[in-house]
Amino acid sequence: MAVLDAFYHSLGWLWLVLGAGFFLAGTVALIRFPDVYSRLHALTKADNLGLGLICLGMAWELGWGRQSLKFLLIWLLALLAGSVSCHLVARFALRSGLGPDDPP
Amino acid sequence: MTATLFDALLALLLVWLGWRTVVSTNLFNAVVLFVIFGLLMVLCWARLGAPDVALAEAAIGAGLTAALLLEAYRDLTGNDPHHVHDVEDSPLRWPLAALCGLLFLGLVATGWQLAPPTELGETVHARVAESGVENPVTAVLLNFRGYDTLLEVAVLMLALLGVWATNGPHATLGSRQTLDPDSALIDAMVRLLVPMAALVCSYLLWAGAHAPGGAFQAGAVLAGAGVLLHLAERLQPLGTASTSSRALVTVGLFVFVAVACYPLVYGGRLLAYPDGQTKALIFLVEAALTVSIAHSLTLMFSGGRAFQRGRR
Amino acid sequence: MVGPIVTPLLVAPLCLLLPRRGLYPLHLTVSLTGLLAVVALMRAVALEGPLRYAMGGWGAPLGIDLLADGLSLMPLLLTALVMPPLTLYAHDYLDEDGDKQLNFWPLWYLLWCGLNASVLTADIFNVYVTLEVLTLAAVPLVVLSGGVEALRGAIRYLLFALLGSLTYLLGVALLFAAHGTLDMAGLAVRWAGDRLDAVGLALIVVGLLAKGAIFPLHIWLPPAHSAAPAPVSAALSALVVKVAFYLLARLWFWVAEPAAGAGLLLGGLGATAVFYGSLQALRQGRLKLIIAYSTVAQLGYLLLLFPLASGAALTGSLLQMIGHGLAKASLFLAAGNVIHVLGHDRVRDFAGVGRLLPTTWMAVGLSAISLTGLPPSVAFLGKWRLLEASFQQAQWWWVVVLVGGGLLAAAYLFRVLACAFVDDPAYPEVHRLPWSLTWMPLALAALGLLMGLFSAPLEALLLPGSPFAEAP
Amino acid sequence: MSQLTLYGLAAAALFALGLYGLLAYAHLLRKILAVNVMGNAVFLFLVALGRTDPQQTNPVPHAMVLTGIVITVSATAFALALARRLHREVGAVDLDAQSRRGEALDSTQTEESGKS
Repeated sequence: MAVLDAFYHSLGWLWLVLGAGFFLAGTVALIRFPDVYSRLHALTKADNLGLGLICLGMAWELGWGRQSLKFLLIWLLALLAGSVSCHLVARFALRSGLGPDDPP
Repeated sequence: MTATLFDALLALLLVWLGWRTVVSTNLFNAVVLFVIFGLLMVLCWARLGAPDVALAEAAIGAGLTAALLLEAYRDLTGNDPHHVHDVEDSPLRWPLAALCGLLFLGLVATGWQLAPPTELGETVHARVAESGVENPVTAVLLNFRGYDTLLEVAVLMLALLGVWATNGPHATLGSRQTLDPDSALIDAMVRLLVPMAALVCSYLLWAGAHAPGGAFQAGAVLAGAGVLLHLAERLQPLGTASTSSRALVTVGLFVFVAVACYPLVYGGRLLAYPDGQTKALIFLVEAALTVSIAHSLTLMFSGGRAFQRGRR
Repeated sequence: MVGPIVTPLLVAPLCLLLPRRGLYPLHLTVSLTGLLAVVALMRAVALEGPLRYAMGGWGAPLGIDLLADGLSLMPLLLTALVMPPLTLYAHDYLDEDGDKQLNFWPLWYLLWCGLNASVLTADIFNVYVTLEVLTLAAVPLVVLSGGVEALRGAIRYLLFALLGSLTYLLGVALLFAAHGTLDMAGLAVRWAGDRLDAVGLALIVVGLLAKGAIFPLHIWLPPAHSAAPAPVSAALSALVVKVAFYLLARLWFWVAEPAAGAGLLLGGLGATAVFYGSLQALRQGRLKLIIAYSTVAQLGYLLLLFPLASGAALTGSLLQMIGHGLAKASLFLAAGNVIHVLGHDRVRDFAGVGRLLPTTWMAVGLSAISLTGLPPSVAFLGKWRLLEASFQQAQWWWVVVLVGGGLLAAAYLFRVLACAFVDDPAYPEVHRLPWSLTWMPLALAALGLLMGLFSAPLEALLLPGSPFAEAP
Repeated sequence: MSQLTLYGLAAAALFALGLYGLLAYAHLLRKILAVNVMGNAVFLFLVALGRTDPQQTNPVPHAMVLTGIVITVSATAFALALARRLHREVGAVDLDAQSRRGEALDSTQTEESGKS
């Protein structure tokens, strides 16, 4: 049984590391990409996925229960907020005549 | 060991953010850095074992103050967000910096070997049972030191009266270039978030007695929903401060003062809740406080103009 | 004991809802209950000595206590005497703009509640909350008059007040870190006088100096007090800045045992305030600015209490506080009358005003007597006690400050009074003002003189609870 | 290096920074930001004091800080309303004496943003 637990925990750690990796990718993208739209694109996608993985990793450690459901709720709310704000920023940028690749 | 490392990192990050907020040349950066500073503060309170304060800081400090600051930033820089505001600081910069550095060294020199005082903490924990609520912070806030909270609610009302005094209950603010109201996404978000905020608010209100939560946190969450509704044009701002909105603002203070004076009727002391009904009375006071806090904070965000339902 | 705090607190939300016409009986009830409560409290303290009221029945370290003793009764009495005439004056002075009225009365009553609460509390964190109530009630009142100058003055006032209260709060945090209790009596017992206490006290003193607009940190007072409407600037100058002095005296003598040199420093600040304020008042063109700078000067006298730490000095500074409060309130109301009638307050063009507003100028004369410290007034008694104390302590240089300040005060006030004797055909007949506008300034100034004659019971009240109880 | 010393140091540094920000800069929004930083610094010190031992924390500083946060947000909201009113009336964003008319400021802004 101990092996299964060890494997179980290491899987948990794997999610956390992957999540952190996606956050790192998102931040690097934020710095590297030239214009608003690609930055928005990278930021929203990478961070949402990263957050999802971290929430999964945390819930993984706690097993089924109320806490894990709360983590799921956190992720869904963050998804909602992230996507709506991304949509608004993009629309505002488009409205104020920002072309695809001129700097913000 | 890793805990102190994390604390050291967090403290260092806080100081760096504070420094950048104060000295950054671009004003918009300063405001955004301050919002991040507020969010890190929430993490700091949680780290220091203060869930109530973390909740309040998240809802009020990081949430509402950020909304107020961004709104003020847009007003003060003439409505074009790309405006780079160069900073012209005062000539006597260096003597002031030296003075503040001296103050910092003085504070560090005095407070170096401080040990946290434990005696008052024990007395509070020992007597929480008599206070009628289990959560020690709510017990201190509404029962042991209820007088502080009574005056603090007066301060909140004063701030709103101040905003009315500056803008005048009828004054209309500058041109409001708010969100484009007819986009479907906002409708969906508002229809989902506002009921959830109301749910979280009522949970926080009820949980205040035995777990971290309480009137201020609940009121602030509801105020967040109010701000969202206001930005999304769901609340069509009224011209005059209607009597109903004025009544809503005063209900919290009124109920609290009435409950505080209730024991005076039969010879008790001010704010000494009668033994049997402490928990019920505290909940009544907290409910009234939540309503008037939420209403006051939303009104403060909208520049003091009252609301009624329906689109602009 | 709790009456003076709770009545205005209950009335404030009411004013927000009641129509303007219904407010007059409200003003009378609050004024009367306030006065009666303070008189009853004074009689109780005279009989049984200092009273301690445990809020919520919890007792000192856990809950918050209220303390009523000789020292806290003086500002309480001053508020109970000055606020009712100001309220009646404001009721007629502000009647033209309905919208302004809507906001004025709740702010006014919460200011009243803050004044009473900050003077009675015996808990240093609660002092921070009451100071915030005072600031956030006073600043909107300054803004209400609507001008850009009032707006600028109010913003400067708010920023200074926030700086002051945050420095004060840091001092409170340091003392709490050192001793673990927030109650003044507990702190007095545990006061160790080590470096931590000294820095905590220093921060608290700096915070209160900023709040009380005492010399180096007074920059916000003249623009704010001169731009505010007359009854508001009267309340601010006569009462709100006194609270900071009261708290300074309370923490300095009742709680801490500060080093001897520190008292001299504050005395020096007071002396420079007297001379700087008086010289500035001489230079000003507008009446309200003269009176505002005169406040900065007169606050300097109160600071002489700290180097001369004795019973006589305590009685002297408190009587001077009461005398100055009454005289300053009547002066600002008189200035309000002049602006109400002439539309401006430039002293150069005051020719013939004596004929135009006889009772107002009589009030200016009487309050000038008080401010310069001439015999019948309470302020004279206060200065006399301070002179007595400086002779006893053989610190004769404070005598120079007291007498010199009196002369300078006479200089800038008689410059204003002289206009009454210049006749001007343009204003032949007496101008009719509503009854409260004419008689309130006179009532306040006369009270300042009458109390000089009957101040024996006040002095007897002062000494029992104070640390100087044994010294005469 | 207990938590109290760490966060106490951070609080002292933030207080000094906030004081510097409040005194050194003329722009009103910067001053209000600096006041908030100072307030948060004092609250950080207070809650750090409440951390007696890992299991049990002293709730009194927490209640004090809760009251402080609400007071700070009220004061900030009021100060921002004043600053916006000053900008609307006079177009000035700082307190120096000469009150520049609104148009004068806007003209510099337009040509400034045009240039950048």
